[in-house]
Amino acid sequence: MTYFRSHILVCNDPECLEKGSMEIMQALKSELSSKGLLDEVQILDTPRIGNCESGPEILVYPEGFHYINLSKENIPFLVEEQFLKGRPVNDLLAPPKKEEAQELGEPTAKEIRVVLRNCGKIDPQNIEEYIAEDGYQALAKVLTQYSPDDVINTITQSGLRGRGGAGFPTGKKWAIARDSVDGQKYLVCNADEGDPGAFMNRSVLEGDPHSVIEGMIIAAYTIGASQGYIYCRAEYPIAIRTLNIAIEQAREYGLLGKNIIGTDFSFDLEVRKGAGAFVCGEETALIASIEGKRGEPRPRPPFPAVKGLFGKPTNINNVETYANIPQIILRGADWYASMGTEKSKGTKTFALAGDVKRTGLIEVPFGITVREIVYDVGGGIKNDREFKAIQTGGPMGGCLPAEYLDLPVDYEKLTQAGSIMGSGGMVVMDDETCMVDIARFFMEFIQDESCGKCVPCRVGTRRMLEILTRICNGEGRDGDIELLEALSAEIKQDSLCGLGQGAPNPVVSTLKHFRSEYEAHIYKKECPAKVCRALIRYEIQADKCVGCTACARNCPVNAITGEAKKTHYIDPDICIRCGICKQVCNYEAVLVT
Amino acid sequence: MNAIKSLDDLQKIRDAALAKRKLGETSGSKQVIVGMGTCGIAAGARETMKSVLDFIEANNLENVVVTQTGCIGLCEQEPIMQVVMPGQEKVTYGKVDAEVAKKIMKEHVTDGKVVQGNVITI
Amino acid sequence: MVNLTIDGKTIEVKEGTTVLNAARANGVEIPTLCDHPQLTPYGGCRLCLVEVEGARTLQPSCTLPVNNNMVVHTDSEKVREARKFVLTMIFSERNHFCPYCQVSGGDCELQNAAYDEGMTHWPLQPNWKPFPVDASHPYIIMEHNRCILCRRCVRACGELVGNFTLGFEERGADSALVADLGLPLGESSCIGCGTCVQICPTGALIDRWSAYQGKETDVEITKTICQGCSVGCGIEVLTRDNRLVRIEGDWDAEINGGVLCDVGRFEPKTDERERVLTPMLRKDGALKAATWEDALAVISSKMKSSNGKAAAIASTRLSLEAMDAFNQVCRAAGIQSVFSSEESLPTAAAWKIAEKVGKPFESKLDALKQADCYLLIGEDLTKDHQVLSFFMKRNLPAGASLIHVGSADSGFKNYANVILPVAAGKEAEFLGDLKTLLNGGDSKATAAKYGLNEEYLAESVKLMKSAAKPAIVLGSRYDYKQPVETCQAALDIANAMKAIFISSKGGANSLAAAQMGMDDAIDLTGAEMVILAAADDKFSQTFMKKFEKVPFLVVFSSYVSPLTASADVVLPVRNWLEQDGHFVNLEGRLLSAKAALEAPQDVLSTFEALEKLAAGMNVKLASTWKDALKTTSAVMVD
Amino acid sequence: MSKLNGNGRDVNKIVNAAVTEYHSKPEELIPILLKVNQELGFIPAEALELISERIHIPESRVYSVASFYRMLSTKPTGRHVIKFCESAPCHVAGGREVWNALLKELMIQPGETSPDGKWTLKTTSCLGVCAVGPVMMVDDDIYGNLTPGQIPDILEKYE
Repeated sequence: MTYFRSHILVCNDPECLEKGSMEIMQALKSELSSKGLLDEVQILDTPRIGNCESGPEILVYPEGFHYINLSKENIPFLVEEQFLKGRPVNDLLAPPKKEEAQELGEPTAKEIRVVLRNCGKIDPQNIEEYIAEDGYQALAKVLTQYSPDDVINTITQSGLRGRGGAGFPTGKKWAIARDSVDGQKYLVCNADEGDPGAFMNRSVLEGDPHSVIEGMIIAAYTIGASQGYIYCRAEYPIAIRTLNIAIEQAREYGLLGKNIIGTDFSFDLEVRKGAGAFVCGEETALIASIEGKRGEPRPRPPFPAVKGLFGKPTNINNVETYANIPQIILRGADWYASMGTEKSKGTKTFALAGDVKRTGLIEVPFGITVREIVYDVGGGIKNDREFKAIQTGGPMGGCLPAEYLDLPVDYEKLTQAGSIMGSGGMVVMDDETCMVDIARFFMEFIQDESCGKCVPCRVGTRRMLEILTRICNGEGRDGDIELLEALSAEIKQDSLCGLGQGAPNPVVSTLKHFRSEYEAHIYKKECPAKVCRALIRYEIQADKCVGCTACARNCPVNAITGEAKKTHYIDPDICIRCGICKQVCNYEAVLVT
Repeated sequence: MNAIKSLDDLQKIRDAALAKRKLGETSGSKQVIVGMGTCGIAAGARETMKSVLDFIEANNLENVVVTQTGCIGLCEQEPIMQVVMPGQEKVTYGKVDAEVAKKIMKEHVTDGKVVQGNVITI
Repeated sequence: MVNLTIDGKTIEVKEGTTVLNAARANGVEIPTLCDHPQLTPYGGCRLCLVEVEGARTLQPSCTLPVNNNMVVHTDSEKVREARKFVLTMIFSERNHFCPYCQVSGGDCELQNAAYDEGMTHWPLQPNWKPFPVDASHPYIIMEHNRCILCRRCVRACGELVGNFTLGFEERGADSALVADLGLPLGESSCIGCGTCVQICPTGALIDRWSAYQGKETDVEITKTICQGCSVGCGIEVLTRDNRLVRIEGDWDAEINGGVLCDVGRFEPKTDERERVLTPMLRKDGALKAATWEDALAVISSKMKSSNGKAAAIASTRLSLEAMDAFNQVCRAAGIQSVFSSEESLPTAAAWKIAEKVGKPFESKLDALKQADCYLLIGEDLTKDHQVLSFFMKRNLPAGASLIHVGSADSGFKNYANVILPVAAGKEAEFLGDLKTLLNGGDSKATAAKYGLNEEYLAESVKLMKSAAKPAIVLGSRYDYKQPVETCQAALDIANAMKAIFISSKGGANSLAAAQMGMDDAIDLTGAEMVILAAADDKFSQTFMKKFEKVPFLVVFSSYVSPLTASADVVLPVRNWLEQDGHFVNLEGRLLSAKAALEAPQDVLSTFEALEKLAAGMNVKLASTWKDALKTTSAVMVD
Repeated sequence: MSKLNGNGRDVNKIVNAAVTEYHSKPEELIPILLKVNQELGFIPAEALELISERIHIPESRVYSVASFYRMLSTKPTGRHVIKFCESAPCHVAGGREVWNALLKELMIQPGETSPDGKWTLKTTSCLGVCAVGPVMMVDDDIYGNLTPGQIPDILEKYE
């Protein structure tokens, strides 16, 4: 088969045809022919490249340059520059920002979709739809034109940092893995998105699995790995199924397996299902789990890049990191680096959950403020209540109060504010949320997920949970706050892995920003947000109760008495404060005091 | 399908896929897309999909292509359903339960009238 | 070499050393709990945390390798606080109410660590859900309520013993130690080696006998060797007021590295045999107490009168000194037939080949520990040379394979990749055919010939061929029909594969007995008198049957047995714990044993008894046990 | 010898199929356990023994792994397993009321199986559909946007 180094796609859409795209095609042909390039450059016509408003348009592959508003006069110069000298003609290029706005149809003005660009747009079970969206073009470009060093340079220049939470520079990580001398190397994708309230990765895996696969193949080529694993939590059965279909299709199309795209590079992928352990998001625990062991972390060093899966050098990135790669390769490091803040480049997906009007998935450039996320993208607080706090970074993150609404979101700023980026979960809380209860809730999660290997996390989180539980139960003691602080400091300092080191964060941040709530629980035996059961009472307001009996019928402990059409009464001694009566009352007659 | 052995092969598949998509847009067929990510399913997308298919079968509709897609990000609006009528912009509906789906199939897909109450803008 | 600073002191250590070991080598003590020198570093308990300049959090010194220019503080405020915190946490979990624990007051590493940090009380009240005590095991008690989840026992059971009985169930604070699938220990695959008991830092695993018998600070400790088999494990014998408290493996012993089997650790405590406490003579059909002088006089006159028509048998548990004296006295009395108690075990066969070959051909135990494929021939090393089986079993999870030619229901049944049950008497022939198969050949015909599963045989060949460091191990088989041929065939395979070859050697001093020429099969025909130096040996029924028709039997024995009951003269001798002596183990290593207990009055060591006998017979003993070893060809292990 | 468990399934056959599917490799222990768990609803002791034997991993390790992960169960479960999401977003979105309604309806505590063997109630970590919380899974069916009132209707769908 003839091998072309470049391809020109000329738009043959009716609109472009009308604007003379066939003449452009002819002009290209004769110009290339006169320069003797017809054997190297292939000209194809194709339907619809852009929106044809700026036709005639052409696309040049593998670089992906999009030229618009062409005329016959431009062609000799274009051919000279692009195909002889190998540099783009900037004046004729379509403006990238604009193209994005048109192509991606930004869901809201603040969003830029890079990772999520195909989600909800293409059929994830059909590889051709991904290919139609420039899928695997980046891989082709890398395999035919880039050395591993070139890839590392591009990724490094783009400023991409690990989206798993720690934010380690991806280019640097790959360079370390590439420099490991051992023959067999592994590539792992961490798709164990365990943070409660985070589901960005699930959406990408379900909606655009090939972008992750393509990113992984590029990474594998860069570091020299021949086998890869996607470790996906078993709680995501649809993501696992979609991934398996995508891998199968990629194999069929020669994009995985031996001699990818006809080159001598070979790489294959396997999906490994988790089995329900949050700690497996920690990379050494994840490795243990892939090896078929208890998902327990081990001390580092040695780092996985030196001694990882099956004792071999292993590179681990998360779903979002890999999904960014093809776009960075196609659009260039500078394009990527143009978004975001000084140290946090590009965009970040977040899962917006909790008491916000528009829950769901967003993708925004770094540097956007919390306020913009909550109010502009998220549409504000549900029922127009007050914003109380936003919890970022999952169970090891922290709760930030209203003072931080104007905080620009990036890795450093969030850490300075006492929270973390984490994988991107954001839980918005309104003024009906009790922060002690929330802290207790996260601690319950963590202590349930602690693997038990190290003492500070195993025992410390349980002691903290006991203290928080008694505070919520109205049995808090003088000195509990200080004890929580002391335990937090040591657990953070002494635990083996990130789970333990981050475990006290929800407590530390709520103690810092909402200390008075703790004090109210302990000293006044009050729950200001009226959440903690032991500290509240349910009462029926006589003036609102119509005697519909809904509450009495639904009360699980029969604490409510009253005849039909007459005011009902809740016996506080029987009431277990489950809140069902308040939920079922259509007259807002149940009051919490 | 033969494996992609060169850049050229990849280009051809891309072109063919684009052509196919173009063909879909110009062939006059109507497209119904249901978001079948986990959040969609959790919100009841399976019932929505079933309702759509039932409607097509019951009314012997032809020229309607039903496809699925992943999570679009507007999870609280799930189940989400999109309708593309020939030559028209895509319309996205939110909170489409089985009943609403039936209504959309009848009013929009069959009769060409957008069901205003459930349209969401993205 | 790497340079670093620990507590202001600049030190130089080898690259790859952990901070903990670097500190210890330079006199800086760091407390530990989950760490143990014989185990892979774990990093779980966090007691050994140190402050490393530039590190975000405190670092576990047990797993952290040294770095050039690293600056470490082991005694800073932060570190001391962390230690106290860790200990506080451990004490706040489960029952650490020390007064009720038998390891309290010196033997508990947790309690000691707390005292070292100046702790006098629990800063946090403990809060725990009680666990039932598991007392189902005949030797071991598992007291979960004192367990600190350090997993030393789990790791020892796997990494050192290779038995993998112990594991962990659940996770987090709900984790608990379990056996197999959560069985009571007594019903599990536990072989009762007690390594877990020895390695437990608290009182969570204890043995039934030594509890409340005395803390380590109250006892005397004698380092010696176990004489249960030919491995020669290093042990520490704990005694108090001349009573045996318990036996522990010597962590520093090169051979076993602290591991012991149930025979070495627990059998002496469970031995209920009655001691022979005075010399006895048969008079009018009954054994009567006698003086040493009278008893010895009867023996020497009988030896003279039997005119060489006598036989002598030495237990392979005799020390080199006693064995040599026995040999000299018997030969001086004209006894030609001097045997050892070894019964068709491979020692003699291996020795015969050694004499023929004239050069060493067996490998050291260290090589066995490194191998990646074991072809094991013989009945069952998991019964008579257990520690040898540990060395093999513990390599299996890392990918080593094990092929057992022997009983399908052996102790290897849960561990071997393949078991090939070759019928007794066919071993030599089978090994010859196996050697042919290794060069390529039809496994089908061979499998059919020996009634083996063809797939298993093919798998064995594949495993052996793909091994980088194969080992051929010849174990005992009580019914070897052709011991020499079998040994030779096994050795042929080893030579062909350039594999390690090791054979087990029966009793503690079997190899020495063979070297002293006591390697012929016992034949008592025509003997008017038999002298048996039984020492503290236990004999099989078949062995004892040989003596039924002996007209005059002399037995040197520590314990009463059917043999002493039928003997004409019985002489009381010390058991292994009561006497010094030297031994040659299966790899030819010369080992020295020390007495840990004093013998009862009137009970002599076998060597002393033989000295007395020699004096009575006017035989001059040359103290030449070393020469006796040298006079035969060299020790056969390389 | 084939072994039957309470669910009337052939344990031997199911284990062998799972082991074969994953090529008897020790590192495939977790997928094998998941498969058996999926087929039988839990992993009975005889299945653990068989797996240990077939892929050459000591029983203690098989059990240590099986009891570590929340999606594996070594204890018998009811005919239907309810997994209720206990994560913060669902909690904030009214999960507590739904949870209470569920407890009331089932009359069992988390981790327990109803006396008639119909239901096992478990909590699960985040199912990743927080935007439609509160969420629960009944067997493989996922239910979002739950309210206490829906619980009886949903439970009624199951035999």
